[in-house]
Amino acid sequence: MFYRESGDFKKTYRDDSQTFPIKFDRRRYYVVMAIAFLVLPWFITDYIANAVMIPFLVWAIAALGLNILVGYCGQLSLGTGGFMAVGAYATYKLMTSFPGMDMFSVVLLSGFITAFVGMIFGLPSLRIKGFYLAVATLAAQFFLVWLLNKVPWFYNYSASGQITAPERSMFGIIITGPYASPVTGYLFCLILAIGLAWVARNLTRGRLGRSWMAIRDMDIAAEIIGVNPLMAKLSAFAVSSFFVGVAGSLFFSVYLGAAEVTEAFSINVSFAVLFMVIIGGLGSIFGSFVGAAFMVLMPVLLKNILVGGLGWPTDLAAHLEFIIVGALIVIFLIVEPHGLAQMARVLKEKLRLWPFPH
Amino acid sequence: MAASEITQTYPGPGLDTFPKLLLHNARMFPNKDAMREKEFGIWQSWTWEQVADEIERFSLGLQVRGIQKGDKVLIIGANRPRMYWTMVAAQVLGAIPVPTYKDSVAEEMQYVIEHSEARFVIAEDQEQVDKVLEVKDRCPMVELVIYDDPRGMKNYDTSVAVDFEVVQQQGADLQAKQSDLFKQLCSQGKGEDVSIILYTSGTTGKPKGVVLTYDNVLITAYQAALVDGLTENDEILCYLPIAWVGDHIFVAQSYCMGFCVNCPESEETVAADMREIGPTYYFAPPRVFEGLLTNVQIRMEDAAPIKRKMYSYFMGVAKRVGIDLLEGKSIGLIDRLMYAIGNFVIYGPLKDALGLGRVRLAWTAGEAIGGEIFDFYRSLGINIKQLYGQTESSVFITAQPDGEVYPETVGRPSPGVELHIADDGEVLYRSPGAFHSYYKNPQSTADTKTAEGWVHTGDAGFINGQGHLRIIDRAKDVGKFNDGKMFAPKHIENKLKFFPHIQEAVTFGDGKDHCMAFINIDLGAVGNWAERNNVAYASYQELAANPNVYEMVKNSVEQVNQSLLGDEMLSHSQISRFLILHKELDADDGELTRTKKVRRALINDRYGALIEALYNGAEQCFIETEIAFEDGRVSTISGDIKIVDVKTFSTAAKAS
Amino acid sequence: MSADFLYTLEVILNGLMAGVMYSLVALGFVLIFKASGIFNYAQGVMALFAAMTLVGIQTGQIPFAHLINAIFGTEMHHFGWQVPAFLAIILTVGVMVLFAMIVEKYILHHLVNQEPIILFMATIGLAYFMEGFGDIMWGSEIKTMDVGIPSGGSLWLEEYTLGWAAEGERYWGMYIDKLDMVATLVAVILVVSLTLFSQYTKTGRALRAVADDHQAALSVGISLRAIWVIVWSIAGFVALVAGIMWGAKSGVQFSLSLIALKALPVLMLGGFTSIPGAIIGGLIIGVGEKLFEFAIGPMIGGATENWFAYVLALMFLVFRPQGLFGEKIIERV
Amino acid sequence: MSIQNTTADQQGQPEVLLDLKNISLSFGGVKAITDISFDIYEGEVRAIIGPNGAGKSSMLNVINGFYHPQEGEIWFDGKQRTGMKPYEIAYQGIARTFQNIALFKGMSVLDNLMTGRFTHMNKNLFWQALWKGPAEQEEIINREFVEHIIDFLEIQAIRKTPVGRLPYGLQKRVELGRALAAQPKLLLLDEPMAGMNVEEKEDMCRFILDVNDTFGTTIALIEHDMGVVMDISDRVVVLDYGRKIGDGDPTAVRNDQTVIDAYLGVSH
Repeated sequence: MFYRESGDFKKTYRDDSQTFPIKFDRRRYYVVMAIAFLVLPWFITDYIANAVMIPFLVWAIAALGLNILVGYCGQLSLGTGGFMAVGAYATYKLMTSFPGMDMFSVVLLSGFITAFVGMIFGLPSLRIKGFYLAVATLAAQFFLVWLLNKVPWFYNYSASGQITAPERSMFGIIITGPYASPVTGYLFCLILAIGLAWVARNLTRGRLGRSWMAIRDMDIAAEIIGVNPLMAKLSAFAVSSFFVGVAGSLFFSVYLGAAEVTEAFSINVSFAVLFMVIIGGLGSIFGSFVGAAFMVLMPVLLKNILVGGLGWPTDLAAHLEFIIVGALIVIFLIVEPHGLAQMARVLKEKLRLWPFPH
Repeated sequence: MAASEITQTYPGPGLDTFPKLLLHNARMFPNKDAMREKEFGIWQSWTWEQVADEIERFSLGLQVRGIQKGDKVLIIGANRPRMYWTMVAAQVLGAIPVPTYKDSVAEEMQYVIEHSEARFVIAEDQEQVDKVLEVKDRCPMVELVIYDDPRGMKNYDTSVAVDFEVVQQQGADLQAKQSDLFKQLCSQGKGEDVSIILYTSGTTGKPKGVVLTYDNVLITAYQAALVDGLTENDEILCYLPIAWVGDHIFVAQSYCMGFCVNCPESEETVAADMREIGPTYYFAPPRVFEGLLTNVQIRMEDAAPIKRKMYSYFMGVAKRVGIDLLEGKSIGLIDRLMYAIGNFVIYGPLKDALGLGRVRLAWTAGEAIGGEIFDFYRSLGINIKQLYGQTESSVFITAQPDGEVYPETVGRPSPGVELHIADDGEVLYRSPGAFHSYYKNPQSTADTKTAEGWVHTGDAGFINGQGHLRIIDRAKDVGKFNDGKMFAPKHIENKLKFFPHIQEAVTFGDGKDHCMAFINIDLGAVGNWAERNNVAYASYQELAANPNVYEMVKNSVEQVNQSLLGDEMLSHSQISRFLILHKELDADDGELTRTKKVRRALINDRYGALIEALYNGAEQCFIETEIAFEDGRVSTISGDIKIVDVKTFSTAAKAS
Repeated sequence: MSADFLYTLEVILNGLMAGVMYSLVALGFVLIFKASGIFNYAQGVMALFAAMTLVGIQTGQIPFAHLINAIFGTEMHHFGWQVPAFLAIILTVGVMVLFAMIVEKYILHHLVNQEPIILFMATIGLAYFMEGFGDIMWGSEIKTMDVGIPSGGSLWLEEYTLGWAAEGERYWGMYIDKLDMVATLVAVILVVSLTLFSQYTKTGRALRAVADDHQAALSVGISLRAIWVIVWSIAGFVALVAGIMWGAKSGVQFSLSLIALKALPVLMLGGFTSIPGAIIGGLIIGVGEKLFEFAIGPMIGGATENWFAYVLALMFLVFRPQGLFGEKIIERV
Repeated sequence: MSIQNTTADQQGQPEVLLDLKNISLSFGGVKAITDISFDIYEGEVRAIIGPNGAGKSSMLNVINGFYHPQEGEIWFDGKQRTGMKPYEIAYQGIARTFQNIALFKGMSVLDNLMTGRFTHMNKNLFWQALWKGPAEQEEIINREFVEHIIDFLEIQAIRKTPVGRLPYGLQKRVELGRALAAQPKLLLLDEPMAGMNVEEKEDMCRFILDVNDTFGTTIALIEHDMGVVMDISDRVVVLDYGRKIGDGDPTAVRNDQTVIDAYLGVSH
């Protein structure tokens, strides 16, 4: 209905392969960007920033990372929690060891460290496939959490075993620590999320992304066309872990402020991110964002309705939340196994064809 | 009627030939796209400067190959930039381009080659080259075939067939030596020189070569462009055969005004390409508009009920106020608002989906267009107008000015055109576009064009009270019933063809008591209906014989009868019996022309038995016909065809 | 015999017993994976749910009491009766069969022909659902399982083995829990009866047919839907057995559902489709992790049981990707 | 742009592109190929035929490195080759299609073909993450190349369609396109016409001949349709039970009594 495509023709391959080839989509994207950067910072409350926007962005980055591995490269991973923990602890060690380092570098370095760890745990993917690999990645989850919990050096021998983010800033603006403004945190996460989404898009549309998808769709054919499976899978693990590490870093430093590894980065985190990816849509960058939004917003909404609205005991509400989340996931998978992104694609196709049905 | 004044003959002083206009545009709009073609996934574009360079190298290459002034160059292929460039490249050298229909079979091509004495052939691809080589033994004057697409041409004898690029390379070599040569050559031609020879498909007999001069083409094209306010920023999609005069005129307008000509990727992708380009200036014969509308209706039938309701509601709004709005008449605020909403939810997307979203001006011509079809597009806000013209007139004889658009007329005389209605109703004209002669056919020339320059159109018509020309039918087709009343077959046929499930109709009545009809159903529309109603069918023949289909067609025919009642002159032409033909009328079988006009004489001849059965009251009739396949194989189909009586209405009944 | 050796022996024996418990859970996975290709993550939660239901029925709990109280402001918890263990088990089996039917009808039926990962995710959703559902139905507090299985160390064994140690060593006899012994016995009986069932009954043969080739099984008229209900019922029954054993051992509580995670490395070792693989894999993991914790654990801070099984399975798989009992895969192009 | 490869010298001695010497292959004691030798000339269309289970597909798998023979030598392009991985062999200039279509189902036709350009692209992760600049440049150059293949195979209309949605015959064509995109020196086709109707077969034959003709690509193909084999191949090698039983031009092979007995006789 909203699409007017006549006259929007492409004269170069560059135009033809741009991310939003349709003018309407392009404009919509600019509008969303403008709102996110220029409007929201003035209007959101600290509660919204802290409880909704920051977790949404952080989870979106994690979901992007996992989507690269699962959705694009077809390697099922349940170790996301463990890799996020690596990112978080790397951040902690960097922040405490190099107090002068700016937050941006800290976050990116944490990502690189996680990428390295991810690559090591990606090695078995050469021999192991499918669910065997999924289970194998659980090894990363349990081993990493155990390691970070058992070796006091990682949490600077603190008595509680917790890590706490000290105050760090960038360009004189406080980003972490108790005095950081949630809106600053939001903007910091936003810049990283947008930047990383752009990188993810670039990687997935080019040679590397195609080699991932080729491995996903038909690994034998991929190899025969010249794709080195080792390189493809390891690069997917590395890039994915980089994203997840950045997410872990932000999760700890900007969102939580303090964390304990067995609590904050348990197996449930791995599942939660996997849900985001599946509900959002495998192999879709947009889907990663939608999936994250869904998984962040739904519990907030449920809690507000059940506890705030109906006044039920919190434990009962928590149980009900489990039921609803579980049921929604099943319903989603039945209705649209390819996720919200696919729904959006179908809707878009319908709108482009409007008023015709086909 | 007297001609209106022409104030400016050419786009600029001395710009009286294509080559001169080419150089002019290359100077004026060096970086503006002159031509685009969808190829290799994107719109490959050439600016005016680049086009000039392409043409320069090719034309010099042709010079190297020995082309002489006055030589004919046969051009055969689809709408591709190089085909268009070839025309101008030949003109630069004083040679005469002869574009021809790419789906013509070898014999047809042989006739054109022989008749035009073409020395050179520019062919699009292997398929066309093969056709030329097939008849080459019988056409010794053909010296060289130049092909555009080198695919599969590797093993061809290069003394007979060479690559376009090879010739261009030779041209480039010459260009390097004589850099001014091209400019000199370009300035040589004059307005009164022969510009092109267009072979008309002709509803009867052999094709005739219509010789047009630069003045014919360019003055006509330029005047029409001025009237309609075309600018260098317009876009047009050239998808109709390059050998057709309309296509040539639009290209001429592009040269006059500097706007861009777009070529589709292939015949199959025209609709998609149209949507991408979104032309601002558009031409289509009524048949295309009709097909488009049928397509819209079929697709909307599959839509969800809510959408369908929305569609029919807003189409109602459009029908009520759309045309008035288009013509700038004042309408109520509520209606205006409803139309705006409709424009957002229905008309806008619909036009966009059809590729008509940006159209400022659309022409239709060639046949009468159904009033309902015409109004449909105009109510959507598409400024579709009718013009009247023919190859011999370089298209424009009359055209509808903005604000004076009526479905049944073809408008006022174009600039410089004088009209005259002969006693027998035939329309004659005298204009700057009136053709030079029929090539090598003085007899026909004399028959058609009088010494004073009046040209017989062969159409019967009259000028109505508003000063608009109204065409009734082909002069020779307009017949008389036995009681002496007028019978205008095409008029009735067009009414029939408005129904989406009727593809083609042929009516009979001249020298008879009543009007009868042959019907061709539209396989797309009726097939869709069959699918939705679980009617199984294996072939066109089977579907055509289905009783329900007959019932459907019968209803339509009765509606036509009712509407004919409204017209005083035609009320006695109501159809009393009809049949649905067992096969589709097809150009490959000679029943239609290449431009899909009905060849009446041939049909009278081939289906004589059926016509007889219509009139002798038989319930059914056996028929056997040959059909030709694309690859040349021939087979026969036969069967009994049912004939059905239809209710006719009398004026008395109407009164009651 | 030296005491060290005896300690090691005790660790191994305990590992074997623990391994049997892992195998019990793994068995449920294998059954479902074999018959339907579904990696059923909910198997652990099924065990928890079965155990809760059993305890709930046995102690006469009112289902959904918490929810009803919250909505209607009532105060009710128990019917006030006790159901004999035997009857309660039968009723619970009934509940698990009903559960299987519901799962088939409302979930699996709608997900036929979906990709494995989608089915896997659906079972995670199912696990979430059941976890919340079980808590709402029976309450989330820790319950004790008492169906009359003896527990505590076997005094007889301790006394019997006391004399094995060499003179002068500090050794108090071998400690093995009676519960573990019962569990072993039950596991053996369960495996034998499952084997007999699949070999000698019509339904069992149909199950194997489906496992081998869905299409072929369908074409000879085996109803996939019925098979799925049966398989999930059996898996529910296995979950109940596992739930009873684990519940009796460490109480019926949320952590029971995590035994699923314990069973996963077992599956990796034994292969997703092999029943003997599940048993032997369980034993290897059980022994391996107990020995590792016994020998190396103290040096690196303990609690290695969380991950050792995974790392062991991972190492193993890297060298033998098809698992213990899988056949070598020759890839055809 | 030139998609042309070097072609065989038409007049002189044909150059050997691939030479297989005494190849034997077995799987755990089962012999799939026993002592087979044959060669493929540069620029020719070479057919491998034989009854089911004759070892044809195994032979192809040996050539593109998917199987490693226990015995024998493989010489490609004048060099002996030892223990290469399939992806390394792809870099040497061997591409193939599969008997059961092995397209990347989740990708569009265009992306499938672009993946075929993998060996011709080399911008690293950093440049790709940045996109603008070298990576985009490389992408555009290769896109242009791929578009010529699309044009050549007449699949413009389905350029952006996911391959999973295409009918079988078109999928086969796309798979050929993917192999062609790699600009191989040697193109292996495993039953390119299996499961096609007559019209599709004719199309495919035309494409194969055009590929050989226009690009000068050397082609080795397995095919069951004897008519097709006789029509389009320059030389034929016949396998039966893992052994070579015939080798020569189509007419010679057709009239060879051993071949008739073993193959033509069996399949009526």
